[in-house]
Amino acid sequence: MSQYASLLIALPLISAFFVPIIKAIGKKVVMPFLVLITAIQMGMATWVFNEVYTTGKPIIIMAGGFRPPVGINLYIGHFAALFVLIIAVASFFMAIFSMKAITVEPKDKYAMLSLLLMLGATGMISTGDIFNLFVFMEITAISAYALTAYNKSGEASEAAMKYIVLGGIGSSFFLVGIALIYGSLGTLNMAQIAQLAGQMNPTVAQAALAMLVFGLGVEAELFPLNAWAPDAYQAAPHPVTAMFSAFVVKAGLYALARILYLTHAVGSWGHILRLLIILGTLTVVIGEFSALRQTNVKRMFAYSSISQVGFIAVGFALGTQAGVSASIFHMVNHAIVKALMFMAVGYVALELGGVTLEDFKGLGKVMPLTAFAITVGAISIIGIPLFNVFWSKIQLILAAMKAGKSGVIALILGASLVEAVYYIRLIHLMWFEEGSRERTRIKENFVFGTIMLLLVALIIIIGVAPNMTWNIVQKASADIYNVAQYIKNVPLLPGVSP
Amino acid sequence: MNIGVYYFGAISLMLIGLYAILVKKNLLKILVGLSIMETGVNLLLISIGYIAGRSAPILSEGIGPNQAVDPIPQALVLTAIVIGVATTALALTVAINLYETYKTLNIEELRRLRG
Amino acid sequence: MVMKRALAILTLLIIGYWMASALANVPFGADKMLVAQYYLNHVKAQTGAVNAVTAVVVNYRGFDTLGEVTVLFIASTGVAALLWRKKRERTAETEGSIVLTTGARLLFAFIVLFGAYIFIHGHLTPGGGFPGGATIATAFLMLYLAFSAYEIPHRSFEVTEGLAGMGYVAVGLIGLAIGSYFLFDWIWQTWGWGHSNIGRLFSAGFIPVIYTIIGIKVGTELSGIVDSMVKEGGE
Amino acid sequence: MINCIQCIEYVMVLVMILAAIFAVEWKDLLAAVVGMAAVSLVASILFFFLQAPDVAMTEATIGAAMSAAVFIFAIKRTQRYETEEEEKLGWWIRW
Repeated sequence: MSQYASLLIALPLISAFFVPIIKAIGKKVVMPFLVLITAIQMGMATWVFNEVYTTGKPIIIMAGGFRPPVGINLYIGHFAALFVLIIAVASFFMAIFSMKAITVEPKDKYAMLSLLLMLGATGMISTGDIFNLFVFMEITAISAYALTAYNKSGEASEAAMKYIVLGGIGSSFFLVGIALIYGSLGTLNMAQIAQLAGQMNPTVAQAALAMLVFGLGVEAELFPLNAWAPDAYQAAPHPVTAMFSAFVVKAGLYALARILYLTHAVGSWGHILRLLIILGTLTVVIGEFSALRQTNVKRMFAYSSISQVGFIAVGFALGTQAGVSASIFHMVNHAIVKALMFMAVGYVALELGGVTLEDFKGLGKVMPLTAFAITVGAISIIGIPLFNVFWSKIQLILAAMKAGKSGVIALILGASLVEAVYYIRLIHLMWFEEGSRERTRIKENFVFGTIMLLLVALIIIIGVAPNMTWNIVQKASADIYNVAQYIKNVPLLPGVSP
Repeated sequence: MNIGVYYFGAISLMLIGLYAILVKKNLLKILVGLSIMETGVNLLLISIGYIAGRSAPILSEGIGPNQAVDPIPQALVLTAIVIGVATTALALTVAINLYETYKTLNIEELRRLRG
Repeated sequence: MVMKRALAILTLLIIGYWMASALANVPFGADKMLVAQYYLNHVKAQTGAVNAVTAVVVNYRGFDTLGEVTVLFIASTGVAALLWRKKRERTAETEGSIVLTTGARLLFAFIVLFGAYIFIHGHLTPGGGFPGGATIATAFLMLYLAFSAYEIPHRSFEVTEGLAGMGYVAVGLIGLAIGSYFLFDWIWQTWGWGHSNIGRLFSAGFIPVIYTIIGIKVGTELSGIVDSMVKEGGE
Repeated sequence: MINCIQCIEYVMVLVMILAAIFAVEWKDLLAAVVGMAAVSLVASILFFFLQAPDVAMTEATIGAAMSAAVFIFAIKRTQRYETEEEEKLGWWIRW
């Protein structure tokens, strides 16, 4: 029965291949088809989530019926179940949003690409084989390149070009890392790599891990490799931006954390943690200070998103279970908040035609619901109590305290201060300043308003009663941190070991 | 440090490609560099899978399981080649779109035009 | 600028030295097989393929190949999406020389046949769906070069591409239904067809089926990419 | 003692590296693409030496032929020569 979870991969794939045939039937049906498929995917993800969290056991999918080190397996544990659900929900909301927000032709290609983006992220999160991870990463990346350039404007093409070049370097580095690991261990299965990691030569391990970190740094938006992110976020179609921030970057971060903790037995692990902490800190600092001087709101949110990613990376680099839990909590919260904010900004752009600070003056009178949603998101991301991000920031600080890294605490507090400056400026602009142009109130779309209110409600529910989410998150973090349990969960074929 | 000639060739190709990506300003030249780098990585993977004195992993003609080289890196490289060509095709398309908008492929010019 | 160029070269040399020092610990030509030895020992019994690479690509690591096909599909979709214009047509003015046009007419069928041969015999000889499909695409490429007005029927090519992709996933789903694993080789392991003639054409379970699908798909996709790149958009 | 197979290997690797350098340095992009295809072709011969005939075939058809064809179409739709100007480090490093 549990093998049917492989439909999570098969369904988006077969429906993406079905789109050309649908298009031959009628062009109008394509976007509703996208919504339908994402809805079914959401249903299946809910079922998988329920299954994993009630039985407490991960679902292992063995492709082709071969036991793990021989065949490729998918590992849908607590973490993957949670994030597959988040991916499916975010894709469903954005598919609804796309029906209005995508105006550029050819829409059928857009539907295919966004289905495959969802597929790639789902696969990245659930795979249990390191080369399969690479393949799914490329699926995600290539559909992301195409979607970034989808608007065909000069800016979009330039952003996509940056993304492609950096992504190409990253994937080559990642492949070299895989080659080094395979050359010294003779296997590609993650559980078996974890089992054998202690035998690796420290020099090889260090080089391989550094290569893998740099390779994933493109998707995970870590500092030297994230120059594409602000441009791409700004130029991509609005639903795509929300998807990037809600789950594409999360999939990259997950892969980073998974590989990092799988190989914690290698001799030079401490060096890699130090490298990651430096990269994460630089990401936060540069992201925040760049956000401060932006006049385009979408770009400002993009920089803010990058600096949150830095927090998450720093949390993973602490090397303790508390750090991992805090980071995952932050990932969940950030996904909710940024999906909300990018959707709201996209909606503003759709109605008003621009997203500069000038356009946002007096937004509270023109589009009160959207302005309210952005306000809640902004307040939440600053870290004000009774909103969800507050709790994950607190957990990050506690974890840093336990790990004895006072620099990280200072980093988080300082960054929150900078965030407060630019977000409060934005809120002030929206509610208390008059726009230069006289504008009448716009009737806001009912469906979009409902989605935004749902997300706002989620933010406040987690903010008021964080315990339920925190329990789920702790199970998810045990899935990543407890490598011995991970190895035990995967039914490795006994004959294939040295 | 004793590395074989194949490793040397693979590393050299990767470095030459990376050099082109870092230094060159013409977009197509950068993509040529990317493509060369990918070839280097593929060569590296295949040479890691090579075992001295064994033949190709096709088990007919009296070749037993202990006389063949490692088939996994070859399967991986098949995938990597196809992925590489897919990326290249998409990148060139984006470059064509850029050229049609700005009439140049020089990245410095592109920056200036965008302001 | 000489300065920057020197700096770049210096950085690259450091990276190169670092990689070489790691690779020195992964000796060239040594036996490092662990899972691969299992494949070589069991490939004939478990999959019926003689070519171990094919068995790894289609059976053991079938998920990767599904992903790979998807990547190519994304590329062709992306190229078509980004070069989409209201009206597009070919702008080549000169027809190919008489040698090229005659040669193209003559050779077209042979090249397509050769490509088909490559992907049908993937489990026996080197090659398989990807080179076979690329060979077929080369035949269409030749037609584009020879005739200035030639176009592939891209509407039907698009549909073929989609159908082939669905076919691949459907084969995998039949495996899920029959053998309760996605991408399970039901022809070989459940039905047991072709066990007696390993090393001949009708063996190796679903490998020839999947390679035929991949060949058709890769051929149509690469021709589609060529088609999109050749045609320029009008106003 | 270097035997003959080994000389061929050394020569091939040398030719490949030279072709790569030329591909990167030639100002004529068409020539650069031909150099890139040459790198792929020599690499596919090296794959044969390394007992990987499947990969060699794929590299020759997809890596060399198709990707060079796509590059040439792109050059036809853009420009053939690299413009001469001073060179700086890549633009994606800067923010």
